[in-house]
Amino acid sequence: MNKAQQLVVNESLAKEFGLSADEYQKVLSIMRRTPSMTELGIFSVMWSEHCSYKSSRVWLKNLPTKAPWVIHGPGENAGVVDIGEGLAAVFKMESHNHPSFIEPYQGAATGVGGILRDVFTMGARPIANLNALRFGSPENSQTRHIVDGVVRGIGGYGNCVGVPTIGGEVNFHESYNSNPLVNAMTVGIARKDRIFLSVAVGVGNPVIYVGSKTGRDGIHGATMASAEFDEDAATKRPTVQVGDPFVEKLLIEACLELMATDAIVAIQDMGAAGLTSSAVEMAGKGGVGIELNLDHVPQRETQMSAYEMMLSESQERMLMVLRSDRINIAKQIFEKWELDFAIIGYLTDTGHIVVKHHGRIEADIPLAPLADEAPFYKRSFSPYFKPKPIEPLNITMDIERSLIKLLGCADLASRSWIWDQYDSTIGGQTVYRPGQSDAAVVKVEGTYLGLALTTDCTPRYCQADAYQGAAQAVAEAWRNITAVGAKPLAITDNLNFGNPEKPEIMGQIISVIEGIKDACNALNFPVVSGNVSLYNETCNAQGENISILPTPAIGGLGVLDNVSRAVGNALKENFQLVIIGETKGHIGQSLWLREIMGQEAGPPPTVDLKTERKNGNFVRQVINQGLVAACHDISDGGLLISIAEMAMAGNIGCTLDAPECGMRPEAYWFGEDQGRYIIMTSDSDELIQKAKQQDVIAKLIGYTGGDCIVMPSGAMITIIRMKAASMSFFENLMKV
Amino acid sequence: MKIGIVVFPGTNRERDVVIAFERVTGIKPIIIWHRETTLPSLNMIILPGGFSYGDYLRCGAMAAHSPIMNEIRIFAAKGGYILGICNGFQILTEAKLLPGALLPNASLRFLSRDCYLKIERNDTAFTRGWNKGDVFKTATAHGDGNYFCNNETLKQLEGEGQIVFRYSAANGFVNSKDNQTNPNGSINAIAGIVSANGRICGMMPHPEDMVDPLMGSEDGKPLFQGIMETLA
Amino acid sequence: MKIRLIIQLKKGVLDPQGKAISHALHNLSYQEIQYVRVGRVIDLELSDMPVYEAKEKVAKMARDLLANSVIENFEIEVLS
Amino acid sequence: MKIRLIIQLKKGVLDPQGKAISHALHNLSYQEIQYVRVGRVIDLELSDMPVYEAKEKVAKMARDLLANSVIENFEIEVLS
Ligand SMILES: Nc1ncnc2c1ncn2[C@@H]1O[C@H](COP(=O)(O)OP(=O)(O)O)[C@@H](O)[C@H]1O
Ligand SMILES: [Mg+2]
Repeated sequence: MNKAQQLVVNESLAKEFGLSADEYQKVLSIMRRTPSMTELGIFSVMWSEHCSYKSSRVWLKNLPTKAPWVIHGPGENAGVVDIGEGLAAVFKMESHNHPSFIEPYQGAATGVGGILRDVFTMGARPIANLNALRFGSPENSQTRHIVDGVVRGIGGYGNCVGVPTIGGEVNFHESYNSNPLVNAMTVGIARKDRIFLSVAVGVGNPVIYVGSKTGRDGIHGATMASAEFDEDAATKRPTVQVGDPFVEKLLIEACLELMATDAIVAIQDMGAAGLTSSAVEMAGKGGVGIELNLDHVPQRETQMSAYEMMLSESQERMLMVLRSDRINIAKQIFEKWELDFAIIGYLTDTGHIVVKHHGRIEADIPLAPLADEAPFYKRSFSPYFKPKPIEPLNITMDIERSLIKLLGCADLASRSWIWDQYDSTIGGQTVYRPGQSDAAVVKVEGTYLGLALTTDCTPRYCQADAYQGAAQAVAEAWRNITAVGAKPLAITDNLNFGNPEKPEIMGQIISVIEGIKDACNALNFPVVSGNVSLYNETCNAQGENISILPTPAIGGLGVLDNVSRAVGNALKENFQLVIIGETKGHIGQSLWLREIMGQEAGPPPTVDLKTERKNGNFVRQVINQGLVAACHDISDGGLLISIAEMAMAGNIGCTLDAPECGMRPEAYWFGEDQGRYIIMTSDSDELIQKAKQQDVIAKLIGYTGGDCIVMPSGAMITIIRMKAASMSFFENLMKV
Repeated sequence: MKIGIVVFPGTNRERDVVIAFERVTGIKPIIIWHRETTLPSLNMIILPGGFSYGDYLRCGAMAAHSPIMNEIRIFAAKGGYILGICNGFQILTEAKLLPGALLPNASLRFLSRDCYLKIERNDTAFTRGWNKGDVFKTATAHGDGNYFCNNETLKQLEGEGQIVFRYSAANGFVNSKDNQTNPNGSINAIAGIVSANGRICGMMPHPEDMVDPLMGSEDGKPLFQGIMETLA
Repeated sequence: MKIRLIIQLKKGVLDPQGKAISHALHNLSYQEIQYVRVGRVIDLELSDMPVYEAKEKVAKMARDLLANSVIENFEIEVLS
Repeated sequence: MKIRLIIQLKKGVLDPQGKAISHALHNLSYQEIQYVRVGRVIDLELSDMPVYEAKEKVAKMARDLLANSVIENFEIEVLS
């Protein structure tokens, strides 16, 4: 006998399933009877935060999602933009935070698997992966283990399926100690007239299951992802989902092969809430009904109940609706790829989802109210208090020593320990790999097009000022794409926050969305897909709730019409260095202030979106005119860090001019003013002339050459020394 | 000239090889599915990189037992040219078409990074595009590339000149103890070997991803040029 | 003193390796195979001590480091 | 019928994983560890047959596919 079947469905059970009393009342009024266990399960996952976005939905509506090049915005499995030559880029970012804390390797691996499926579901061949990671403090004893597992998991999955992992970002902060963030992004390419959607139509059409067999994996995973961890999370561990990248690779090839025929009517991966959400969403979108017979579902374990099968989150599974006269084509292809598949149901005209098992009806729910009456909340929120400006500092710090210390700090140190474990060259189209440019660049096979890809967010800015921080994240993504010479097209966003039932967290969410909105509008850089991850907080040993820093990770995509024009960030000998943008010396929330002065204080730098746009458009223009040999934006750590990164990337040094008088040296070298770039050119006169014409601030600041950075004081910092500092962080952290 | 590239479930670098071949030689290889039981007439067979069968059990082990391998053995026995890259190399050793085995990298981590290879011999079909002693840059991307064999085999490989590629520094210096220049810990810094008759070659790194200056290097081109000259 | 630690995936946890191997064995026409499960074995050589103490030590090592309690179980055997 | 196949690296084959584990155990101050060797265990469920036959079958599978004789040895245990 199954335990699940002995339980009595009532309000208190519903509560255990994560449904509030009001929500349960709603269920009763929709069903007009007490729901069965399976029905309750279906409601609870569909109405979970994870699937229904009940806390964020009303605010997400405000995000700009349109531009002439946007083919599909939010609402589909992934966003789709036109990149020219009849092709579309399909992309999305998704979180796998909680599973990655419970089992770092599998959590991260299955995160990659899930986002890959979202992309190839739409008919796109995945061509690049990125990953935005946030870990706990390096001093925390668990951090090393989590970093190790997450990085191995991302590499293990992506490398095996044969998709290059070419970019990402990493931060460390104690607020992520027991709640790391793993946000994975996939980008794929499809013909723009061959995009596949999940709208199921055609009453009588068969519903096909393909991929791994169903087990009791991650049951209640979707609701788990929406519930806070507490001290005994360790004991309540659900069955962990294990990824099988080999089967995923077979699924990709089989699905793409089938998509080249006319057999598929609708297709959807089984992600969170597995069979339930895929079936409900496909039928719901098509306005039809769906009947499933679970007896036919390929099963890995014996005696699974309907409830378990509907809620299982076994990985590497797809659901599709086929034209009934094309089943044989599908069969042949799945057999070739040795994948389990079965016809498990068909579309009906009832508008209900009906689930049968062992000859019994286990669920019968009207689809329209399940979707339309899904709860949403306009939760109360408290306004955000902006931090006070910091007091002027009157201490002089040694610039060279500060540089070395900063280069070795957790947020700036070389990430090569990570990206060395990710296959970044597979596909033979990778133009710029991690560390070689501001945005990774991949060529679109068979064309001259290039895609520029990046993920960005500076959580400490968002913590200090959620609105500014969010705008900054969008601006930095836009800037990184611009810095390689690409035209920024659109973003995907992954909003990671604490508990939305707390007014201050809700305040963060609202301000972040506002900031993203304004930046996207100003930069003409719409949101085409995204994901929200809430309840990222933990109860520490003292019983306090610790929320993560607000972390709206932005994944940006841009296009180059001629990929050979793309520039990297490595210095070469005998060029001039020009800084674009105004240096005011903003020190609040800077890494210099944190690492050298030990303060996390002040407001973050403000983003002047008009200037941002003006400067960026200028930079892109001169890159495309061939005037630029290398370019790097100035972000975390400020001007001198950017130059050091360029020097280390090219193994070439430079000689720098003195700052304008009047500015404190640390503010000049390490201030984090926005909207700035360093350009390496052989004709600074022409470049500066052009800048003047467009009212862009540009100034010659140095010359390249040699094997060290020569400061205006005459002090020399060798590249060898900088590299040693930059490499030391991960070496020490991960030392056995 | 006809080149066949064998695809197993989980193979993932076959497209890279096709692109490289076409780019360098103008010839488009054909793809052969692992369940084929006959081979068309071919001048060369390539086993590309990837994770055949997920690299579960041991890298290359299950692919080495695929139906197509019987045909490949026959092709090899007739003196046919075979090149195995990365997973292809692992498959060739598992199939005992090449001696030795590929163990997990000494660091126990997957390694995706550029490395340098030194040409030990340029009188093979695979290396004639280079001069002996040349050093070229290529990409590695593997978790199990740590070449191992017993002492006898090693003696034979060294004695008979069966080692064609060795990991080295950019200046050609070989030091098998240095984990920077011999990234996976291979015995005697072995990166690629040939069979006794010189016609079967296995190598871990990926010259096929280095044939276009746009991707950072054209250093891999001579491999394909040399093959082309041999087979033409 | 030699102790063997056998680490296996817990019941119900997907074993992609085992699945692929059983598939491969069937293709090699070993039809009698019904089920394959892949795990790790760690042989440890310890300095001499009473058997029960050694077993306890290894169990502790397994919990601390060697096995992943979220998805794996372990067994201990005394070899010599 | 359940058979366990234990596959270990041959003597003389470097075992970086074993080395890393023994290093990590020392760091966790398990000083009594002298030597660690890591291998693979494959549990096979076979249809019923005489024990000697099952053992022979599994030995053949090991030689064919499951172990690599260049680097590995194997042992067979009958579990049930
Ligand atoms: N998790 C990661 N995976 C792959 N590449 C990464 C990862 N984290 C950082 N990188 C790479 O390291 C480089 C520096 O990252 P970052 O400091 O975030 O750049 P920026 O500040 O210019 O946006 C980039 O090339 C980035 O793609
Ligand atoms: Mg960044």
